[in-house]
Amino acid sequence: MKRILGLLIVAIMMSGSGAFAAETGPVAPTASLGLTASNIWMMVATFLVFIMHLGFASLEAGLTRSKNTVNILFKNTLIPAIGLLTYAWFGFNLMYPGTFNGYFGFAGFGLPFPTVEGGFLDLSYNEGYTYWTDFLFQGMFAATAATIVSGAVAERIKLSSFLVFSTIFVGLVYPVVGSWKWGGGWLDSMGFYDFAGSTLVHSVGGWGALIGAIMLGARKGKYVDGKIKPIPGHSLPLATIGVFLLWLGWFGFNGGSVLSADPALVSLTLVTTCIAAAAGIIGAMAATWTISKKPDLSMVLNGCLAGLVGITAGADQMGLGSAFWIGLIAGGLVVVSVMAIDKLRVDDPVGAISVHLVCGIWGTLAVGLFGAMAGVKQFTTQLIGVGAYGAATVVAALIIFSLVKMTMGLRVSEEEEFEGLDVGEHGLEAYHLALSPASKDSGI
Amino acid sequence: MKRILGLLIVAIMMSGSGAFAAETGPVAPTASLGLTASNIWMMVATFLVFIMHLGFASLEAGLTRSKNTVNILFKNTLIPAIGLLTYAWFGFNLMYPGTFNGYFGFAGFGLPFPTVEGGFLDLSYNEGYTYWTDFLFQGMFAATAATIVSGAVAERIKLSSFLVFSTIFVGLVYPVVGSWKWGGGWLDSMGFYDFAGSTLVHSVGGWGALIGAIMLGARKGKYVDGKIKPIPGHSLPLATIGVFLLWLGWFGFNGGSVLSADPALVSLTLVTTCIAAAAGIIGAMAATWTISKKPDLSMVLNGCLAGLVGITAGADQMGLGSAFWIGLIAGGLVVVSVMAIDKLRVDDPVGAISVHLVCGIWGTLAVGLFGAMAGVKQFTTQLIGVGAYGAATVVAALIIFSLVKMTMGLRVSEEEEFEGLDVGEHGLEAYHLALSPASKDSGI
Amino acid sequence: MKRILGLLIVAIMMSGSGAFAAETGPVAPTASLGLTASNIWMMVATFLVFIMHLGFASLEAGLTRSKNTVNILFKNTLIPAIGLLTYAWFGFNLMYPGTFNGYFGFAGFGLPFPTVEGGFLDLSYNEGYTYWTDFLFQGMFAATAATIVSGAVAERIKLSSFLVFSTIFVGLVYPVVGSWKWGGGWLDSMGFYDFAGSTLVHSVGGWGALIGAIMLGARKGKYVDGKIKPIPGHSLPLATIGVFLLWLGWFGFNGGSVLSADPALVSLTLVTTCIAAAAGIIGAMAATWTISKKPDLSMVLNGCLAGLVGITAGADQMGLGSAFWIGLIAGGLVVVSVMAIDKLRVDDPVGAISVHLVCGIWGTLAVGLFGAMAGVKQFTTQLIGVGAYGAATVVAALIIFSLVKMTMGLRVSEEEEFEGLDVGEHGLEAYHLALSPASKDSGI
Amino acid sequence: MKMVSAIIKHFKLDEVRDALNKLGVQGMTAIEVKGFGRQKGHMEVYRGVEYEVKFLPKVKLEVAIPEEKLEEVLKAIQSTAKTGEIGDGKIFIYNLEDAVRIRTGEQGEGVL
Amino acid sequence: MKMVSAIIKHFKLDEVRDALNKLGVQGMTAIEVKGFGRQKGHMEVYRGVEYEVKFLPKVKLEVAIPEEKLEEVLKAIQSTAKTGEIGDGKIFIYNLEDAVRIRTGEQGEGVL
Amino acid sequence: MKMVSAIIKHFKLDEVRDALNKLGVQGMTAIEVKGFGRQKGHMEVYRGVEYEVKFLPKVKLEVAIPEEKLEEVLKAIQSTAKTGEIGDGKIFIYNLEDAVRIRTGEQGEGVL
Ligand SMILES: Nc1ncnc2c1ncn2[C@@H]1O[C@H](COP(=O)(O)OP(=O)(O)O)[C@@H](O)[C@H]1O
Ligand SMILES: Nc1ncnc2c1ncn2[C@@H]1O[C@H](COP(=O)(O)OP(=O)(O)O)[C@@H](O)[C@H]1O
Ligand SMILES: Nc1ncnc2c1ncn2[C@@H]1O[C@H](COP(=O)(O)OP(=O)(O)O)[C@@H](O)[C@H]1O
Repeated sequence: MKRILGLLIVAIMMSGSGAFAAETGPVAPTASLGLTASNIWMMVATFLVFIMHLGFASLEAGLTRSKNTVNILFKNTLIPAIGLLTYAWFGFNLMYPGTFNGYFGFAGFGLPFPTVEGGFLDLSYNEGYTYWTDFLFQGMFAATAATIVSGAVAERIKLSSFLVFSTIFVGLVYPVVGSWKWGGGWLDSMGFYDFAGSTLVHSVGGWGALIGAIMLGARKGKYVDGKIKPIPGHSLPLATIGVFLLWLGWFGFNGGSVLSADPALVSLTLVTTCIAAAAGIIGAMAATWTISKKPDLSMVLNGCLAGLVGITAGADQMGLGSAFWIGLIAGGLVVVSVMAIDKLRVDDPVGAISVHLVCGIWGTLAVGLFGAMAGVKQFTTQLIGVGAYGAATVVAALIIFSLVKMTMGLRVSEEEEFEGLDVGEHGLEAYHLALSPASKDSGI
Repeated sequence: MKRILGLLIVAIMMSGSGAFAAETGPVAPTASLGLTASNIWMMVATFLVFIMHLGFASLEAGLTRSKNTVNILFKNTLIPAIGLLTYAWFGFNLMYPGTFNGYFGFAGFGLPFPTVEGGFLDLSYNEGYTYWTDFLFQGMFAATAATIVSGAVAERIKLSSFLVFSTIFVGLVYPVVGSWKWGGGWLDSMGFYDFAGSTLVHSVGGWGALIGAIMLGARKGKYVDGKIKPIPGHSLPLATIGVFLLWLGWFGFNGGSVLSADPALVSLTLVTTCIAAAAGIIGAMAATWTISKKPDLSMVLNGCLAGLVGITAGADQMGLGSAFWIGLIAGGLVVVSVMAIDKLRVDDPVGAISVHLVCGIWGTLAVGLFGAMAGVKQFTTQLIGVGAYGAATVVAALIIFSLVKMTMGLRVSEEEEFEGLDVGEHGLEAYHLALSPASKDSGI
Repeated sequence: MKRILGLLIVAIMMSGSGAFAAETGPVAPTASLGLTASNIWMMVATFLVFIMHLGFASLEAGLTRSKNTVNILFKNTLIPAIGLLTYAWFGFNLMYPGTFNGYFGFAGFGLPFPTVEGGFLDLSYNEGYTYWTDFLFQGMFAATAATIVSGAVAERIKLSSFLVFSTIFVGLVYPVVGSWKWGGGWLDSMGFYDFAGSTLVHSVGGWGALIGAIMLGARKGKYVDGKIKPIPGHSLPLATIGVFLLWLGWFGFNGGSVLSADPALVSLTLVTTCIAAAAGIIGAMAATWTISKKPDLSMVLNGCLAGLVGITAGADQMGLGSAFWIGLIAGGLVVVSVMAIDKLRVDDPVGAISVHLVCGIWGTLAVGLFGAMAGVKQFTTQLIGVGAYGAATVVAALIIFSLVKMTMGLRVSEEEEFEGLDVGEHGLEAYHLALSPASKDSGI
Repeated sequence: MKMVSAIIKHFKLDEVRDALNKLGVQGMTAIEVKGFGRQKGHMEVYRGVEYEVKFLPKVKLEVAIPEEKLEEVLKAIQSTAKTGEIGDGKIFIYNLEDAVRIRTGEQGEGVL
Repeated sequence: MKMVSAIIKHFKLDEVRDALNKLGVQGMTAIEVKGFGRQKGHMEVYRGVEYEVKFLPKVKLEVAIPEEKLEEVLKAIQSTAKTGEIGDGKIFIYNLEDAVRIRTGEQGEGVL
Repeated sequence: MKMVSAIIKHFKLDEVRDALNKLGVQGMTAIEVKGFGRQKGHMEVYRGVEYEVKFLPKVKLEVAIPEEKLEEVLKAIQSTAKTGEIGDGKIFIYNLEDAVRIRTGEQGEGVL
């Protein structure tokens, strides 16, 4: 690990000025009011997407065991760092290469230091945001794809292996396949629609999660003698904080994807997003209450996210009715999917595959079924997009995980798994709580 | 419960397109800069009000026992979902019915799909926000009223009964009484003033909380042999997170209630809000330190909220001095009130009645005592408003709670209460923490 | 304590209207679009700086023992209250006295009630924000300086002594030394540069932290028989939440320091801020992994903050490459510094001195080494600034702490320290968790 | 000397302690435990999978007493901790060979 | 009557419990403990300082049984809790003078 | 064999453990408990209501030893755990009938 890290750092050093390019100091204020307003909106959206990383960290930590909590928090702290740095170094220029062949393009290492004269920071770059805002908003997005994988492989993957996988996944895979649509590539030309990333972010992350979970195998003790043994998460308050922060973040994730502060479009997007989240909660509650006889909070939390992932592809194309149905179905779907994936003996501690992959696909297809773009032709195109992203990401994830497995190994030792990754990988425990007065009505 | 849920869902289905209305796809960008800027502000305010739901969830969970934590988180996750959906379906049109008799009006089920041509999404709807932003901001508000009740009835109310109560309370009671003032009804005509809802939101929620707490009776073990036995909350860090998030949310709650981004008015409102919160903290600290000899964190947290609730009715009418006094008095008041309500054997685990009802009334009356509107006439009008909302909400809450009690029962069994609602209602526990190294200086 | 509190309150009362000045009721809407937009941005920045207080509360509580958690949360709740009220009463007018001798000036007690006619609330005050927004943004800043001290003196300082110290430190010391640069004083004239407060906020807080930690001495059990005994924090999830919230807050801390919504400048600032935070994480990870063989999450969290503190002085003067190097070095520096300070037997439970003082100095000097202002002359000026702030703050902190020590005592009794300040100072414990099912794979 | 170890329900702890105090018992130690006996645990559901939580939370109360108090102590615990339902708990009695008060170093029955 | 107190690894608890249930043992009590024996703890690092965590988490299982079951109970615990590595734990056997079922007040072996 | 069960203050644990190690004691088990004796708890306040927290946190240290070590072990614990103030704790001594090492199945004094 250290060697790889070293290489990374040296590489960054060598590309020094090259990587991050010429600096000419601060720029003079520019003054277009429309740009100013829209840019404020895009910055706010960026903050909201940023806070999703805390959302993921909290959710994943909450739904896993306390002996692996430091490890999860560590990974989720590293991911935005890795995501932003690789995106600055090459990811942004892979994803938005300018005119290219539609499949792969690269605008070179490092970001230019944009100048007003160069037209990067005023209206000539864009009416909605400056070059820097563009980069930061997109960079925050990029990092979320890797975070999704983190949850599914939790409690058993080696820290260094995960960091290497994530660096490649977020640095190369995500931007290249992303360029096919958002970079103006072949799927964009074909009419594929994915407003804010049901497929480009969530399914891509979800496919990585699926491959990771399969290649790692289940956590010890999860499937014993043919029976599924639940491994409850260690803190549902933490998980709940995570989901509320993710919903909050989605205001920026979807609302920012309008790429301007256009009042009508942004506010519509926010409303469909919230209606779908609310419907996802209701859908999951109905499903879990019916199936399990008791309403499972962890499922309802997944249901909220399911609704959000579901609406993401078409958040700007739906009315309230459509948003409601998309969310409600996503909420039900996620419950069934979590149970089905468990039956298939794929161990996904936090439900990442169900939330991001299954509902990501559902949301992408829903663009062809509901709202303004509904139609057979669009549905077919959506199917093609789903398939193309699935194929590409699965292949990429298989290759990266296999290489990592061969060179550094993927999984911690059985002993470390029992003892917990916190002690094994970090030599540090997450909690040091003295036994305190009980909360079972006793006077102790 | 399931039956009721079923009915709800079927009802929504039937009113399908009717409910959420015609969809004509995304709208073309509109372009008024003033609207764009103000709409950004109102969207930000909406996010802030949204995050109050996480604030309430954290605060209520933190101040109750860990055996009921899942239940509280569940309720607080459901409330925004129920709130938004009922508000979309009929609440918004009950609260803002257009021209009406001043007491009750209804603009029909479902929201129209507004169009630019129809004048909903540009300046002809409003200078401050679009139709969608309006709905979402108001919808987030609506849900907070139900959340207030949740805290006071915690640790003993049946989940299904609470969900039915909340649905009716937030779907019908809140919008109808709300229309009397914000919908332009009879109290508005009379000159009653409630800027952001000391009465319309907080007292309304607080009255519901009072009736609920009385009808349910105290938690087992709270009042034993004529003595008050404290039942400490299980996590003060969680409670503190909750209060900071609520203060954060209040920037949107009060700041957004300006209904535009007018720099002078919004920034004054934010300053009075913060000064009152700060003074509430000081007031509660002084009171608890004096009365109990030790400064109680849970009281100081309540004091912060007390200051915020207190300033809410007149946040745009006060100078800094007035804001300070309103907050300071609210902070002292909440401490005295918590103790007094406990002496009356009304068991309110989180202090919701003291914070929202008592300080809501205080804040509403303070409009007649401090600031720009101070005067005998205004004070009288404020009193009438307080009385009208009190009477109406008490009657409504009594009816709903009684009906629920008769049909489904209100309270869990004694056994379930001992064991905890988490296991009883959800079959799930909030924490799975191994005993970990102590934090009492020992080497274990 | 009570007496001091009483005095404070009486004093505030006496200065009643004087303190908070004339009130003339709400002001009429003003209508400059540029001001409206910029003011929205500054308000958002204010919210973000506000949420840093929750970040500090969480981080400090997480990195200390659970027997002192209530105490830490209490202090961190009081600090913004004290900060805002003293700033309103005199701090703001000390820091921005208008034309003055460059060393000390005072514009009088209390804030005027600004009017549009007076030119406070429209473009004649400022193009970027109203008078109120200005006050609130600056007030939120002020309070952070005291919070920094809180972490370093945690787990042993008397509550009342800390509150008195903080009131004076944030009310007098911070604004007076702040006026030397941001108030247009002598260091400003000299060309000293500190964009958002690496020195003015972080080093000032850090010097206070250093003096406090030295004067208090180490926690019992920290240095025993010549050996350092680690005292692990009680909740790393809480600490992680804290750091993410602080990063979030820094968007406002640095982004708001542009003092307008200028798209180019603000977005550049946000990007350098994020790149430095990311690089700080990587730098700390590399350092801790190399030195300790295991990657320590608490160090990586400190590394993120180190990067943020480091970039703060020159966030608007750097390109991406410079931001990266400043952050990376800060991340490494903080790890080394934490270990060195521990070797010097200065007990800083949360690493506040390393993060805020050491990296604050580093960031201030970096303005002379990197970016647009780099140069020997600037570097010398930066050194002078660092020295001046160091000397002034050290002297001030020494005087205040000594006076407090002589009059009220600084440190709790040994017994109270063992038992915990929560029980000792507050009579309240932070957690009441029943022993719950283990998370070590067992069926209990 | 005897060591009486009683496994009881949490909410009975206060009552039992008061009853023992009345008998002149001056000290005791409580420990959070999980157990089962005739009372068999309950089902929980997590993510669609039902499973049995076999161990239920109880408090174990340890009281060292002089032999002559044994009878009345047992009776006091049994009658106050009883609700009449399964899960009420059990009392175990051990022989205690000696006891030391750490503060003074005294030994024997006098330290209890 | 005997009280068997076994200190075992967490993840062995289920197996041990099942084995005991098969022998007709109808109740037991589990307690989270920390301990060390031949197994010596491990090093952790916090903020650059290495230190030894001496006590490792274990479960202590207390089972009251009639004397005649002692042999088979010991065997059952020993064989199921064993992994063969140090840290597997220890079993301690005490004499139990009496036992009371709180619900009914019954005493003696019958209550186990 | 004897089982020595010492209830001590948390911050004394390290010292006591070291003292016992020096005597050749090779294993022990620690349990977090709450208790009271002559030391009576303290008052806390919550939301304006004062109440007594009766049980204070302590550590219970269980050490199984061969009989011949009993005297010196008691002495070692008593002298290191002592601060001289009430609340220092108590030591209880039980007879231990047997001990088993799970890893090997060995029995008797040799396993301690
Ligand atoms: N044989 C036993 N050995 C150890 N502890 C036991 C035994 N039987 C019961 N217990 C403890 O006593 C508690 C109460 O047992 P319970 O099933 O309620 O007994 P009863 O059948 O008398 O109602 C259990 O939770 C367990 O902790
Ligand atoms: N002498 C002892 N007294 C009390 N408990 C002991 C003793 N020896 C071991 N233990 C307990 O047994 C556990 C297992 O000990 P371990 O070192 O694994 O034994 P072994 O040497 O047989 O592998 C320890 O963690 C401790 O809790
Ligand atoms: N009779 C007893 N039975 C069980 N445990 C006891 C008894 N007396 C004291 N203890 C335990 O010993 C601890 C220390 O008691 P303490 O009051 O400090 O004793 P002392 O009077 O010797 O100072 C108590 O907290 C309790 O856990």
